[in-house]
Amino acid sequence: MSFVLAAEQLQFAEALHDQLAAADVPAVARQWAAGDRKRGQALWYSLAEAGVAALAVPQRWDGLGAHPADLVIACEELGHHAMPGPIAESLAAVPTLLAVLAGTDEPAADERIAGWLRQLAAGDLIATIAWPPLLPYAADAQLAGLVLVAGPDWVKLAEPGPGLRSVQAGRSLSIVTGKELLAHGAAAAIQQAFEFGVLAGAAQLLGAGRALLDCATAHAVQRTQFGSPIGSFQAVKHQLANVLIALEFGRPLLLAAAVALADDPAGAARDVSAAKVACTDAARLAARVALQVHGAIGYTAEHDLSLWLTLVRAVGPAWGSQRWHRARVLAALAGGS
Amino acid sequence: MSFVLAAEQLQFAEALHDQLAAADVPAVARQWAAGDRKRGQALWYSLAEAGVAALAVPQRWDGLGAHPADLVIACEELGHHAMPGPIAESLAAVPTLLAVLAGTDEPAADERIAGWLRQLAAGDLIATIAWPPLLPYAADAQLAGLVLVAGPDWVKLAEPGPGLRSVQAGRSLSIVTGKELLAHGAAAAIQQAFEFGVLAGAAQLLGAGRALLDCATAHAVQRTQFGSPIGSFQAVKHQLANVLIALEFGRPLLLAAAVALADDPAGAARDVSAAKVACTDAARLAARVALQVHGAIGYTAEHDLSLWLTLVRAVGPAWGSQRWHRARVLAALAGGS
Amino acid sequence: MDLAEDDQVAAFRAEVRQWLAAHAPATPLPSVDTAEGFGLHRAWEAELAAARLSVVSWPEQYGGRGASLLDWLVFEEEYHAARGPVRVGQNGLFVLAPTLFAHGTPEQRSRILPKMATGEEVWAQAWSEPEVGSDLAAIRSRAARADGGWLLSGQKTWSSRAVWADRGFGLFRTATGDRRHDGLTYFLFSLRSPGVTVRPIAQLDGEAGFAEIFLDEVFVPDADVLGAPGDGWRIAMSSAGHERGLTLRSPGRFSAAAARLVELWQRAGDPADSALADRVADAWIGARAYQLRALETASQPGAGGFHGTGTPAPAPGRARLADSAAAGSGSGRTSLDRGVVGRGAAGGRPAADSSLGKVFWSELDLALHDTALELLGADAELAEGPDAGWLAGYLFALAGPIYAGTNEIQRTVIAERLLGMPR
Amino acid sequence: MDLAEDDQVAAFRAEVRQWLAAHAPATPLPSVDTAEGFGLHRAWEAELAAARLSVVSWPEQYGGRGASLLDWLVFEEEYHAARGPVRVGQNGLFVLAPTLFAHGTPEQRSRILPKMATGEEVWAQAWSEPEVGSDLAAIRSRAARADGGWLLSGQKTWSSRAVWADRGFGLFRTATGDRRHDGLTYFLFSLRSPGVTVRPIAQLDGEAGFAEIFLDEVFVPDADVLGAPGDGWRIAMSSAGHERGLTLRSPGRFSAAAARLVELWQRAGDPADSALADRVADAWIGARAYQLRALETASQPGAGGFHGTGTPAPAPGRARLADSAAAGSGSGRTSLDRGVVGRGAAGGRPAADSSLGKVFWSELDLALHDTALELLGADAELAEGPDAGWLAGYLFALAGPIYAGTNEIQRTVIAERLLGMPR
Repeated sequence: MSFVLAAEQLQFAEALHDQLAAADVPAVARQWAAGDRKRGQALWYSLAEAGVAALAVPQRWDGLGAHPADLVIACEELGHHAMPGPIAESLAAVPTLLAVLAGTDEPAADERIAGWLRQLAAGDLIATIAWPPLLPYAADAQLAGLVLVAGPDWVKLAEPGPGLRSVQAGRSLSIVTGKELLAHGAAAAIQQAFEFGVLAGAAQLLGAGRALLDCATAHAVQRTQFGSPIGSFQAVKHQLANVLIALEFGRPLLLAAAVALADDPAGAARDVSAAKVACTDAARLAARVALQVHGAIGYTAEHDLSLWLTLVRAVGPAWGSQRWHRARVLAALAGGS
Repeated sequence: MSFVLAAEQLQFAEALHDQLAAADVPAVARQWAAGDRKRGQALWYSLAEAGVAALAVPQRWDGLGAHPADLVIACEELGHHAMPGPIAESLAAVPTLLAVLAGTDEPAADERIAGWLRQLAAGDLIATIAWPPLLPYAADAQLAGLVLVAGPDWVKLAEPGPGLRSVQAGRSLSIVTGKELLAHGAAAAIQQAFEFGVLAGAAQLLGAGRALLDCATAHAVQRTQFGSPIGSFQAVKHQLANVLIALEFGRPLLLAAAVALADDPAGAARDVSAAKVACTDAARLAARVALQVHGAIGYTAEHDLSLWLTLVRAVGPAWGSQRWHRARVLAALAGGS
Repeated sequence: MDLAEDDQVAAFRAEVRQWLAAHAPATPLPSVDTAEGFGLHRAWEAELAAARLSVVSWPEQYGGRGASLLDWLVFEEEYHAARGPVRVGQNGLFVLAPTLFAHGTPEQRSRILPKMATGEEVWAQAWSEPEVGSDLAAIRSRAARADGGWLLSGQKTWSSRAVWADRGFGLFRTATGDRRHDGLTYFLFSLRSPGVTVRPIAQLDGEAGFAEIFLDEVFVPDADVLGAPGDGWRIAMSSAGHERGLTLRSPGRFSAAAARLVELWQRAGDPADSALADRVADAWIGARAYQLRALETASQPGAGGFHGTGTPAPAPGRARLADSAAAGSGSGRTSLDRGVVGRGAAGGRPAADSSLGKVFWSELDLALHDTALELLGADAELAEGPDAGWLAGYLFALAGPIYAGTNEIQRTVIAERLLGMPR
Repeated sequence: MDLAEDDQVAAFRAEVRQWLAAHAPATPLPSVDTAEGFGLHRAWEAELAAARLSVVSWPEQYGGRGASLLDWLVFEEEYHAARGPVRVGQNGLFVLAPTLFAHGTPEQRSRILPKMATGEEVWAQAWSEPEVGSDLAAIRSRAARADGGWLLSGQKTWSSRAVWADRGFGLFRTATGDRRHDGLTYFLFSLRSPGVTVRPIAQLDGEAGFAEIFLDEVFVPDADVLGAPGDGWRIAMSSAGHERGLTLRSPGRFSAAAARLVELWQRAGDPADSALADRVADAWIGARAYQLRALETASQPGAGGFHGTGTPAPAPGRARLADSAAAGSGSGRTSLDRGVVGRGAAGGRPAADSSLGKVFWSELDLALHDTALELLGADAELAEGPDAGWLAGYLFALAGPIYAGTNEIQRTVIAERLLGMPR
């Protein structure tokens, strides 16, 4: 047993953090939301160069075939910096799905699928997916080069309907219509893709929660009321402490889910759902407290806080409700696992 | 519309409070719990002399036929002073049931029932009741002169099994066995008795919540730590404020339920359940905060706080769970009432 | 004791209901925080006023009906049930007007209130400053004496609807005193005066609901000082209860929202999901409790002379548990001691009582909308479509625990003034 | 990165499981807070010790096995899953022993630890005083110099199991200093010495779990001063983390309770009641999170040298979010700055880190037992019968947010030391 990140993983996280900090993601996200995605797409490419887009792509299709924990690291950091785009879809769910569909034969049974995997790994393709009813909308289908829809055991290419605006500025949701059949008898692949999407979403939320706590602590030290920094008041201290506790105890669940997906994807449902429940709750608490600590300042669209507040509200309900995931945890436990 | 207590009602409450304060109920409750019920029974008689036991008994059987709000006042004050005994049963549910069964004829169809009502009003009889599965146990059957069990539409005299110890010292719970049939076709009477029992229990809980807040505020002013009264710390202030808010907004629901029972017993389910939900939650919050504010001092059986802490834990789950009552509120609303 | 409406109230309710059925917009007006929407909301105020329904609780001479608190509660219930538009003049109606009734001169009332009642003049509040949030006494904006009046300078912020409003009210420093809240004066000023610059601030939902107001030697005549110079703090605090109490957020608002939540649950809820059902029930119970507590207040003898001046003193004695706890005495006899009533510390019972309500309604509003979003599942994040109103309502509710004095401040007020905790 | 057990750990787990299956009492022992129960629990400790299972993490010379933190976690999981008896010596084992390892002399260790390991000597803690709860520096009990030792006088309270224990440990004032926590000295004393009076205090559940200890010139030889005179505060604080961290409440305790809750839900829960199902799931998730975080700690290089000395330093860098937040820098680069680790204020990271765990486990324990009581419905209030253990567990859990430093104190510590909030 070794339940800590390796030195290389810590370095990967740090490098990614530095890269995103240097890129000024909040500014990128604002341009993205205003419809100007040039800087955002450039950042997507440079993240791909750093390997982020290749993590879930097998090595035989020019990917990294990385451990799911690496995907957690990346998605957490992307959430930490409020990176826009269909992250759980394009970095986790779709490559996982396509990787299973592509199979292990060389050349691939379906060269198109292999091609998409190579493009995804290189950052040349952004993909998205819907899986009604659990994932009824495809996120950001307008800017995706590959839009899929999955059913119980089939996968189709899909045509997206008009993008509905999300609470997160710049994010859109589309009902999709299935077109060409890509695969059938693919229930296991679809399930695995879903688990990876949930995991990535949970990691994004934990990262966003960290950012919200960072902002709130910075503000609490600097903001003075009644002659003292507001961080000196117990009411503020205790709320911030509760956020830290929630985040601190969410993280191990996330990493354990990654380990479960690496070692036993079929049995990972319990751990993936537990992570999603805890990270969503932690991120929501962080959002609630961060706004309360900021007061009206945090309620403005001008303040960067709004980027994380709306991200948490957007990604939180996606990939299955809290109720759905809690029920799945309990079903796994009651089933004797 | 007039949604305030009348002057006489305020006087009744005050007189009752004075009487109970003079009687040193905590000491009475401790003797009661130790098996010595002499003082407790004497107090029960003197409360009956003040009219408490006659409130739910119609005037034709020597009762007061009082407004349900008067019952709320009395039960709240009894809870406020941690009065032991089967309060909701003997003061509310059983007299309400018997009053309907006795009917309005003179002489009564069943002279025994009229006799019990007269004895209840005089304080000469303590009664209890079970209504499985919602109210599976009869409380304090060992000291009751009249033990009943109700079914969907019948009422029987009952023989209690051994009394199981409750978390509240001195209180016991018995499974009962139905014996002689007392009434059948009595579904409406049983339902009405149940509503009055729920109302009385909710009032007891609100009163206990008030006492817990009283104790906690007194302690917070007097107890010094880190050189200041602990009541000067925000963490203590804010918890106490939350308790006051919960109690303040529980009380109107309780009185509205009393009004509903007076004006339309058949349609009162929604309001009675709403009151029970809010008062139980408020009392539990009060218990939690009062203990936390007292620290280890409150965790001892020697401190009077324990009387209210255990009362809330005992009466809280009786008369239907929170889930059951919330579902009943929603059913009434969704039914369009 | 009863909850039945008498004939007068029932007739008034029927009148309001019928009028709204005939006049209330069938579809929502454009957002009040847009130029077009602001204009349409102003026109709506005029329409309400023409029916003498814009300020029912005010005396007739100013455009009202002298309605009781109960009538006002009934009006609000009907208004929200009919989904009446946001009251664009609410800062004037619910914060400034009560202050004018209490502290204004007859001339000020006659000059200001009728135009406020018709929406001809819309008022914005100018309380906060960049360094002044909950700590109002830290105000830095100042007023210098000038011939026949004052010159206001400084910066105000978080001023709701100031972008399109006509006039503003707020505190400015006219002298320095021993204590920080000495030397503040309550001014009424035009947002169109020379020297005023208004900068919109986009809210979380992207709309310009806030504004910053920059004042550079803005002239205000003596007639537009409310109360005596230097007395601004006391005047503002005396009406602080209105800003957060019943008049700001009437029970009808939450009763209507709770009823809609029950409808949503029936339509979109999974009947097997008792976790959500419980939350729906709790939201309704909370709205009902808030309504009932208002009816308790409305049943007080003094509630007839409501005049839009906010929450009357709470019911005496037993109807308020705070009296019990304030005495801080275990189960001792003081919990029913009538003498405790009204013996609050500075600020008094009514203001502290409104703090109870403010924490309650703001948390209720958040829980209610959060429940709705949970019910909507994956649709919860949609900012457009048939159910997007719940998201908008949620974002609005998020501000509730912040404005009108944060809930942290309110809890401290409650503990100190109602429970007797030491400062 | 993996969670699979290696052969050594798996073998140890199997040994513990088999031994407990053969030896653990089939039915619960009488309460440890009764004379009979105390004796039986002491005998159980001797039985554990005979199998070298009473103090697995201690060095072999004192009766342990030098087990790693991971082994200890495994032992605790098996112990609680088997419903092993309450550890009657826990105050000695989990609070005093780590302090002896850190600050005791070799003579003290050799003299004290072996008897503690076998249960021959049971230790009670004597921290609190009537006026000293969370504010430990306010201690009034004092020690006066005497020939070859000291004379202790004063009153201690809330001393768990002191009624039947053999020896006690606590702080006494030996000098007055500039600051309140100067001049405190850490003493070990016999509860059988002349001058000691112990008065039982009944707990909420009616049992004498607490005691007051009155000391009237109780002689203690110099050999029973732990650390240097006057250094008691620093010594006590250095092991405060043990009192509330992993060693006090191991993950195995909550994993076992959560598993039993799931069983109760399957047996007694209404499958349609998703509200309760959610709470059951949350309890399990919480227990799992507490367990996983301990495994994170156990995976640190330093965790091999555990020796029962409490929680090792938390994982460096990224594995602890606190490092990010402590830097207080928005999304800036310091959130991954390794330099932050260990740079806490007085008390240091490990102690503050244990505060996170203390708040978490105490709230988890309450929520878990509260859920069980809700599941039991009307049976929840029963103090006897097959499910009464849940009520007892709930009453015990109620104390969790109070002892070992109230959760309010812990949250303040977390905010100040891990998040850098000003005092």
